[in-house]
Amino acid sequence: MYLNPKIEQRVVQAILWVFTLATVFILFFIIFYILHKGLPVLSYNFLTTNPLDMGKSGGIYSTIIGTIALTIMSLLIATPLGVGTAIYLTEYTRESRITRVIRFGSECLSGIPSIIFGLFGFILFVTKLKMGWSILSGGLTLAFMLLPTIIRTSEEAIKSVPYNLHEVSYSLGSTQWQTVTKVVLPSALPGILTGVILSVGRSVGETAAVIFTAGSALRMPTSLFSSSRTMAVHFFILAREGISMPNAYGTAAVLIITILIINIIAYRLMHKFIKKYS
Amino acid sequence: MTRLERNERLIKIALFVIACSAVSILAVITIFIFSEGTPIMFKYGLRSFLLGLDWYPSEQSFGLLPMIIGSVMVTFGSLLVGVPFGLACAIFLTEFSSRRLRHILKPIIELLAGIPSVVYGFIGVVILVPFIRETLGGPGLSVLAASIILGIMILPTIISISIDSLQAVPRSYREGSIALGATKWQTTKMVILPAAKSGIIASIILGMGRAIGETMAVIMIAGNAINIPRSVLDPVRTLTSNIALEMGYASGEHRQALFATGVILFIIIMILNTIANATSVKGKAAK
Amino acid sequence: MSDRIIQTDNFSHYFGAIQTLKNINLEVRRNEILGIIGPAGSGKSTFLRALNRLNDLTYGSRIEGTIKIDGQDIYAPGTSIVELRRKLGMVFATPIPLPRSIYENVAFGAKMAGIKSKSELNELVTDCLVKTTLFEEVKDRLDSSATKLSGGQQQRLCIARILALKPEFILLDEPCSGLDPISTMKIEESLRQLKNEYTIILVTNNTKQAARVADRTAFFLNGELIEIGQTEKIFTTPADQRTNDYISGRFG
Amino acid sequence: MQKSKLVFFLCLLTVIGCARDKAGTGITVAGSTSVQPFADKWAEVYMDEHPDQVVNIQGGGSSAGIQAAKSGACNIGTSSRELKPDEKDLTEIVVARDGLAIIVHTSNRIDNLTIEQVKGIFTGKIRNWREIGGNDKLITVVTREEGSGTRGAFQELVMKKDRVAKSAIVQDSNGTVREIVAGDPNAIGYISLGLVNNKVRALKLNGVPATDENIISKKYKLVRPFLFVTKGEPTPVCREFIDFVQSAEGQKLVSEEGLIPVK
Repeated sequence: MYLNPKIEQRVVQAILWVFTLATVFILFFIIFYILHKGLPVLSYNFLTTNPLDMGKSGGIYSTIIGTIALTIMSLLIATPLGVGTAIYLTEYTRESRITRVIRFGSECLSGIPSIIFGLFGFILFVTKLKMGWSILSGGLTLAFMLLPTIIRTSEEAIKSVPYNLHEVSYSLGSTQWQTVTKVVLPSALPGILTGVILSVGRSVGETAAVIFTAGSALRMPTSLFSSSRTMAVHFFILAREGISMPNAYGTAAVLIITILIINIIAYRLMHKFIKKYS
Repeated sequence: MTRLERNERLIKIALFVIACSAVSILAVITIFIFSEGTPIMFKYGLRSFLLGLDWYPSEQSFGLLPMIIGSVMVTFGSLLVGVPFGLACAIFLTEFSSRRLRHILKPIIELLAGIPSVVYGFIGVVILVPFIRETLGGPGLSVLAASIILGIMILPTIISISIDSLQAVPRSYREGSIALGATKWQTTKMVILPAAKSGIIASIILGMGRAIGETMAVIMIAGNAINIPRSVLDPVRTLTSNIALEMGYASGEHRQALFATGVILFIIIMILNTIANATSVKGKAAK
Repeated sequence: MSDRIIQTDNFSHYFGAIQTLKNINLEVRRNEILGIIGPAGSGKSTFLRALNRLNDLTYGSRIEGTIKIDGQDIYAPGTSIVELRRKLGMVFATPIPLPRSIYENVAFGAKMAGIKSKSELNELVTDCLVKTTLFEEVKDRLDSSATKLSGGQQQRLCIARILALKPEFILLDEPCSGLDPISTMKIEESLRQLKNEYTIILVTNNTKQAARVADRTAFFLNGELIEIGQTEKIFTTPADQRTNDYISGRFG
Repeated sequence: MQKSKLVFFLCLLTVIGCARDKAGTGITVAGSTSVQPFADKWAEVYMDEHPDQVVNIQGGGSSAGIQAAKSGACNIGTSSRELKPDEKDLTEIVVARDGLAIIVHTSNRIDNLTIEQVKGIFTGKIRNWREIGGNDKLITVVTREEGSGTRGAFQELVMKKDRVAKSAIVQDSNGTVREIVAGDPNAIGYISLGLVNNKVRALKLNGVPATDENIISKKYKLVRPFLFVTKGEPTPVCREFIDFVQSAEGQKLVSEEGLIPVK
């Protein structure tokens, strides 16, 4: 059957329009639904009191602290490793079999589902190394998960620093390490930060890897060896077990707002960075 | 040589050690999962693991076939939902909408990739599952529910990478085709889509990886029955949810069997990764 | 003339399989301005970058022969490249300020060399900016970003930055290629003054510039040194026909 | 600069070291998710009375708890099922008893089932509520996952040698089973009696309502122990906590929360 191309174009355009509208609607709906149900629950008290009675009442203070502790822990491990790897790949070596292996390894690592990290972290850190369910175990596991993201974004950021800046730095008598730390890294910082901030977002939202390694104790963590429940895990437990729907919605709203803010900051930074070097 | 220059060698060695971290972590995880998971597979026979229908770990019966099929069904289901919507959205935003709309919508859609998966799962539980139960029957916790929610979850991935690869098609292709009198849609269909093919395929494979690896959202909405589903309204258990559901409780051979589940999941993911890697390398080479 | 010289002995340089410099034999004398002229791709920049071993950064770079500075082979194993580069300050074709403040740009080399004293640094920065006639123009905004300066100012900043290294030699790689005549004039003026303290090698594709400022001039073509001599002689009675052709504008 | 890095590193090590010391004074209780809510309660009251003590309560499941107690990952493991023969080398302390309630949606017309009928439903022989006098609707069977203490107890007390049907929906905690049954008019599941609330209804079993009296008088058959297990004799610190749990005060908390005291 021959269809007039002009009519075909109209039809297709209409279909695409409907699909796009539906997609955007669904995605927005999720956010607005959670905020609509959750915002009324939010209050200063909700954020600053500890959960009581399994989370049936009280707020989410200890889970906020738990989330922050776990995130900081994982970044303290993943950032030096990730940025170091990126520096090695971009500054200290040329493309070779070794760099290909490192890149492939990091790519594979990024494809591993979080539950596998959870399984691994649970058996290795929690049971075999006797760290127990703790911020340390959870932080290590999360760090492994975040590493590929940080490597990739840092590598891109470092690569985008103009090469002639290197030459200038060398010609002024600096060593390679001085060039990297005094010239390259400061210029690449916004790009690297973008990756780190995106990782913060991921660690805040992660459940599968965290619940089996950091545990789900509701108490305020007191040390690296105390177990801690993150906001995402708290939400998961509240919602699934029907402990308290209002509190679940409240927690979800806090989660979503946090993630949105984190992503907006990352997006802004990235934009600035791109502008600077294009 | 100055002191700083002598230090350079140490720095280089230190950085090399750091650079090996990702590979070593991958190696440790791989060795760990395989060494914990494979002995039991060989003890009871690969066949009984891959093709066994019964998962009753307390009775030494470790058939993973229902979970393998479950993972495959849910993943393809999610692609059936996510790919048409995602591609339509990407095509519309690159080819048929104004620059401004694209500049507003693309970052917003990318933001949505950051929403925790448990939130998607929760939406599934409170809205989608009751809806399916009341309109289509069955328990609601089903292949269908899981496919739809996972399909939505992979939308941002598919859309954002597809947009990037569509935009990477040189302007001259578009202009050439339009100059020959083709309509926008004909141009898209005949010129742009084939040119952006490898990027779009990579986006789909990445989405697939996310769907197959997703755990918590699936546990919440798939029902987790160990049966091979007969219809899309039946509950289903995936490889990931099998691990997460029982990991806390498992000991002895049961735990090893969960590692075996991990091994199978791991292999599937690695195959996907390699394919994705190969297509993206091929795509780069073509450009 | 002094004994503190650069002496190259059958120096050749390769990038991979391509030979970029062929058996160069020349010497540089103390406190002179040596102009190096030649068409694009003649190897003059490569020669300059061989002097402070900047070519080493490029993969596939290989040399034959020797370059001696003060009698020391700079390619000998164990040579401190860092100290070598401090001894031979380099100014690039386009001004490339580091994305930092004016002050930090000038102080960079000194800081990398481990000078920490604030007063010492302040004095150094002021001194170098004065020498390049930049001080009056920027003294009120030393903390503002160096990228905000005009092209000519940036290039003079780059020279000031080199002076802060307390080098013996200044290498300039077509330093005026992107600048307007007035900025060029200012830079040439500073070069004449700097000559009293430093030995200067100026690579330029502007033959007139070499004629204006260089004491001696070398002509490079296709990686070979064709001719070297007093500027006056090169520009009036060159020994080689190719030099004559280039200078009179028949090619290049 | 290098020096400052070293100092930072040393500080970090010190912090980790100190943290470890501090964690050492606490008790970690891990295991059954059925026991967890009650253990949380005990810990809350116990810590109010003994401000110097820290008790950490973890989920994970009965088998994980037993495993953790064995390996020393926790001080006290909790279990909601009897120990298996190969686990008998641990010291076990019964801290409470719990009834298993068979629950359905509040709108369900059925209000009594025999154990045989329950078994029939869970093995998949009975597929429609009509077969046992209910509406003409397919039954949604909700069970717990393999390894769960509640599932173990249910298997032992109801299913005996038969398997739970493969088509049954599987959930990994009492709360989720309750949520699903509360939402699905055709669902049936089993949970800890202490966790039954007004969103679901507990069925009579062989005509006997699931109440504390009937459990104490042994008329209601689905009862299991809640165990604390330790490797060897409990340490003095743990002993103190266990004594508190077994004291009149601790047991009163248990009955307030819907469990059956052991004494």
